[in-house]
Amino acid sequence: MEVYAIDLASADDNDLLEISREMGLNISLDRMKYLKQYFKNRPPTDVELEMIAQTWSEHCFHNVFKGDVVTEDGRIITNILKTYIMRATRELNKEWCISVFEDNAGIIDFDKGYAIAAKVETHNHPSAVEPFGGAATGVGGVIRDILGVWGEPIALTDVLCFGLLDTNYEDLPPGVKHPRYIYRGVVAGIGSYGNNMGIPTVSGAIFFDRGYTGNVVVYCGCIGILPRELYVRNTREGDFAVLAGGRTGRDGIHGVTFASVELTEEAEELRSAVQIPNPIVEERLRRAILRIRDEKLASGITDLGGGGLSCAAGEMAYRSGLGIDVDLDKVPLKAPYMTPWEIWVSESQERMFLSVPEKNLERIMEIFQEEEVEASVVGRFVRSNRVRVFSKGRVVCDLDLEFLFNPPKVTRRAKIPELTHIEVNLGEPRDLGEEILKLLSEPNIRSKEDVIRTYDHEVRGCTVVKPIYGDEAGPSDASVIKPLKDSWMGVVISCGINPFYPDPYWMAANSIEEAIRNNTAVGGRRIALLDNFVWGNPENEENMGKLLRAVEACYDFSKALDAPFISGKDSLYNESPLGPVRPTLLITGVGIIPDIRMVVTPNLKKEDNPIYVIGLTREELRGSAYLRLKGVDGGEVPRVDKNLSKKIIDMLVKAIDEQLVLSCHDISEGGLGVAAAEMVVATRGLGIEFDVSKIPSETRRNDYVLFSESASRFLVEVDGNKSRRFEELFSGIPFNRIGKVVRDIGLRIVDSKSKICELNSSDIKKAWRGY
Amino acid sequence: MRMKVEVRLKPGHFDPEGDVTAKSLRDLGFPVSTVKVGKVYILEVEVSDRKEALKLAEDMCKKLLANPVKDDYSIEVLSP
Amino acid sequence: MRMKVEVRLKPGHFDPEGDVTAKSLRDLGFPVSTVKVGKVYILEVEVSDRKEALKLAEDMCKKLLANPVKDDYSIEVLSP
Amino acid sequence: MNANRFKALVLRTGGTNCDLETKVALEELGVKTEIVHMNSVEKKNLLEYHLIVFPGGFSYGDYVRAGAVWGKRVLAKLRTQLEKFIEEGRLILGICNGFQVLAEAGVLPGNGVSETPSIALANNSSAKYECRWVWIRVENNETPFTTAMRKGEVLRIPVGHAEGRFLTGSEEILNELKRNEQILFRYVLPNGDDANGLYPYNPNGSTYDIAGICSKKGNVMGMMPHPERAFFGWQLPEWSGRPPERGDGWKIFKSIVDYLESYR
Ligand SMILES: Nc1ncnc2c1ncn2[C@@H]1O[C@H](COP(=O)(O)OP(=O)(O)O)[C@@H](O)[C@H]1O
Ligand SMILES: [Mg+2]
Repeated sequence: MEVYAIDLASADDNDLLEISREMGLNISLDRMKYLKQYFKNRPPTDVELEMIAQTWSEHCFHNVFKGDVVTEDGRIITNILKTYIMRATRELNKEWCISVFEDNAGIIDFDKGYAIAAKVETHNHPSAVEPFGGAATGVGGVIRDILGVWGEPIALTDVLCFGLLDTNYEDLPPGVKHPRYIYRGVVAGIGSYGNNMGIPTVSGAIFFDRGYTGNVVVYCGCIGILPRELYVRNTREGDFAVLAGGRTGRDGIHGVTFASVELTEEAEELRSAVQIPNPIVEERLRRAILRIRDEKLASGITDLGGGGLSCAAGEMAYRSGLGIDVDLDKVPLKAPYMTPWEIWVSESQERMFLSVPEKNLERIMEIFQEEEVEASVVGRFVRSNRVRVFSKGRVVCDLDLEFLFNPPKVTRRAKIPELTHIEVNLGEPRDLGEEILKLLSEPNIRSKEDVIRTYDHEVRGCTVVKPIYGDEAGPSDASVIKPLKDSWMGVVISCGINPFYPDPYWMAANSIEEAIRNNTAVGGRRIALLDNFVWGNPENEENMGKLLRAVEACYDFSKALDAPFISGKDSLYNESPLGPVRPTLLITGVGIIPDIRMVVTPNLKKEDNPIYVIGLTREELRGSAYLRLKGVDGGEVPRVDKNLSKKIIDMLVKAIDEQLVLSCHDISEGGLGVAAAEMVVATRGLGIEFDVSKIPSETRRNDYVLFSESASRFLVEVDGNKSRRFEELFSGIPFNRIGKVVRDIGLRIVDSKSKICELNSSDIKKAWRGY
Repeated sequence: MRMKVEVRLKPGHFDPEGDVTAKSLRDLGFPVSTVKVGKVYILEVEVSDRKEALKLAEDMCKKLLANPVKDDYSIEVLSP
Repeated sequence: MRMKVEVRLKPGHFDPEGDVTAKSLRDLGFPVSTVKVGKVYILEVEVSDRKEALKLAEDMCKKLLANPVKDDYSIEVLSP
Repeated sequence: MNANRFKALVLRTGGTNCDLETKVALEELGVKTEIVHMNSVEKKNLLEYHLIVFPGGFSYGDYVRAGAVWGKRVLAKLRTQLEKFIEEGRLILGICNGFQVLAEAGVLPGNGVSETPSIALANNSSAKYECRWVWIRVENNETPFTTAMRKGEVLRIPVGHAEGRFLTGSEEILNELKRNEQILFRYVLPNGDDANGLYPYNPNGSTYDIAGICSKKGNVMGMMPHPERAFFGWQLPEWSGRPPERGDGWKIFKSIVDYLESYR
């Protein structure tokens, strides 16, 4: 039997590094030395070392977030996850937060005894190497995170960042695949998995930028629902450990350690680290798991993701205060001749791990059989704090869980980069209408309909506000689903992401506010947030400095905007021969709307209704779509005014509840000019006329007024009979009536009396939709 | 008897899977103009007569492996 | 050059699609013991050298058509 | 009116994923609905039910071909019962993957069951999965599935499939479908005019814009669009102010219930 003892005791530093490299452990020298010390009396087996490597990987343990950060001025911050993100949640102390940062997904209260679970993951490395399989298993994995808290998956989200599709082949270093290849594969992979599972993909975003050529970014999210009382986590001594779902194979070995490796030419060889998707297996698994939930048969559950069986078994035992014995001979395999360590750490997909009280075992196996899911008792929870693994009757791994889950802390240095001020030198264009059309057809702004329609967003019959709105296929700010038959309450799903703002603090602040703004625009409130960081190597002090600034903003704005974080994830070490990934933070917002019949949509409703802009426009164009279009970098990044933002959001919710607001769109990428045009896209036969001089603004250059990306702003159509009440609500807040809904014109913009531009609807639609 | 059945779209039917594969190969830099995709089934059939086996395979194609409206198929005996 | 690539699961690998197909054939009364499913690709490659074409096809398998963890493949030149 | 007397069987198998919303629609109209897995269907007496639904999804992972494996399983397990069921004029509805199943089982477009399919639902000509709301026109309102509509009425219902291009094995089969008035729904332009294959109104390239057909006797129907996703008004893609009470998919389920009422 192929189990090897690894001699650490006599290894010098070079040998230690060589062992780590050779075995693909990706463990640092410091930690190898620590292991050498720990195993001074006996050599560890390969199974043990592999388990340690998985458990201590950045992916599984979040070493950087949980470690120490030392700043240039000597501040030491311990555990930035706790210090910033979790602290905001703790201080906000919402009674509707049921489980946060603990389990596989965050859980918040919903209606009629039900709770909503939410989780967002990244799957960047696998998608770079094997786009279809990488993205598909990203979806599969996050669905299992929801099943792993007993949730029924009801909606999916995906946010994708690619290199430019027209990149020259000559510009690609070896090992980096063409963005078009990656794009096609990733989109197909996401669609395929969600469609096959019958879970609607309702929300997302797509970006294209050079900063993603070497490092594609793939975020996959899942929302689920569960009866509160069925959220069971009560694993006891003597419970059986049941492994169910797909068989274990050689795919996805070293996925988590690979997740922190730079993507170079050799990464090609790493296709084997990417799991192979099979959604049909997960579909059956879902059915079985939900039946087991409803019959209350299991005492605990977790998914198999990073680190495979080794992490699932270890974590479940550890968090239950128990130990576990696992017999690898009981694991159903799909590939021949697997060695014990391969079985133990394989990340083959579509597997779940359950703890089952003896008296329910028979019934559970019966359900698995009825649903055609393979399941096997692979072990038992025991009163010890060790994980013991058997193969062919021999102990091949015997580790103390306390040791395993308390790796030596990592310390990172942070250098906060100064953003140098750059003066913008840009002539004012003559034809602003032209600029609006150009922006509308810009790849990051224009419609993603051709992708969205390849995702089923209607399956389950619960999608109220779809990702593309109405027959005109206009943009939606957020998607709304109605999960319960007997409740009108809806879940509102939105996202915020601003990777182009070069200041990490304000980038994060804007992303948080945008997620909330998008949610509010359709009528969402009581918003919970998820943070997902995609960053370059944190051992680089500037990368770490940027990360620190971003998490600081997370605390500040979560707190100020009264929206707690409930879950998240970080993916660091996104490096390629083209350098680090563009630092990217995705904020997902999960809100509720008490009655889905009250949703507000972006399409214009009635001629002559007044159009208002809420919020203050400043000269904040750095990183804006407009300046990027012009190839200019400079000026100020948008800053979020906490107090103003909070007031505006609260008032807008009030105005929506009083039914004053007939249509609404948040102002973000491309500024007010693009937002107004997008409302026209969503509408048949009506358009907008407005006066730039009426926009509350700190700049008077018309192109800046139209294209600045200042935060906290909305465009709103108000019921003509209720405008007095509306104005009353917003008194004290910068806002103004800037125009009205008109017939037969797309967009007419004037400056006091003189006309600036006039665009007809079909040109606007053609620019944004491509037809 | 071991048999091999190949099922492919009839000529003239477009083959989206083939098209997507061709595009992906081109994106990877391969000089590929078209790709057609089909399925191969390697079947262990429990009869010893070659003729009977061929007939059976033919029948399997008609009843399950191919849809005559859109698919062509070919059958081959691999080994007795 | 027209080439044919066949991609199949490596021996010993679990083949759910083959198993379902076999079961379905047996349901229909066919004496089939096992089925293995694979894919065939008919590729038009724009090179005229046979050797080069074979090398390209090999490369396509490694990069896209086959998954090294589980698939075997075979390559054939159909016509120049 | 009390539809409670009626019982519907919604079948499922691994990969089926539209069974729940189909049940919701039927129950909303008072039909007692059971979802049963193919693995336990043998324990059931089909003749206890008035309606069998094959819902949408990716049965058996679309192995071999969409709908093929399930179609053959149905034949292998239920053939005699099913023939009786159809013979008695009870109703069978196949939606999306369910339509593919009925086609592959040879239950459509014939009268009874045939071993080799004479129609196919092939890959969409767009070469993509298509999730969109389409307009379909009622071509025959004298079947159990269409009585609650006017002939020529245009319905809005979404599709969601990658393989929905309706094909017949021959021109003759198509002509026969026309002659027998077996074509129930055709994709049309928003104003009700023929789509003539125009994408995206005809979302998949179906021959003669066919979206749904019934058997010769009219009691078996298959359609690619999903009526259960257009049942409630709030499911519609666009509404201003309050959503309407119902969507057009409701009319299909209502027709079924009306028919059962009048038939019994
Ligand atoms: N950067 C982060 N921000 C917020 N929450 C985090 C972060 N990293 C991890 N978490 C939370 O910790 C919990 C456990 O995370 P993790 O072990 O990564 O989950 P999983 O293995 O299921 O993906 C999750 O609920 C997640 O929300
Ligand atoms: Mg997990």
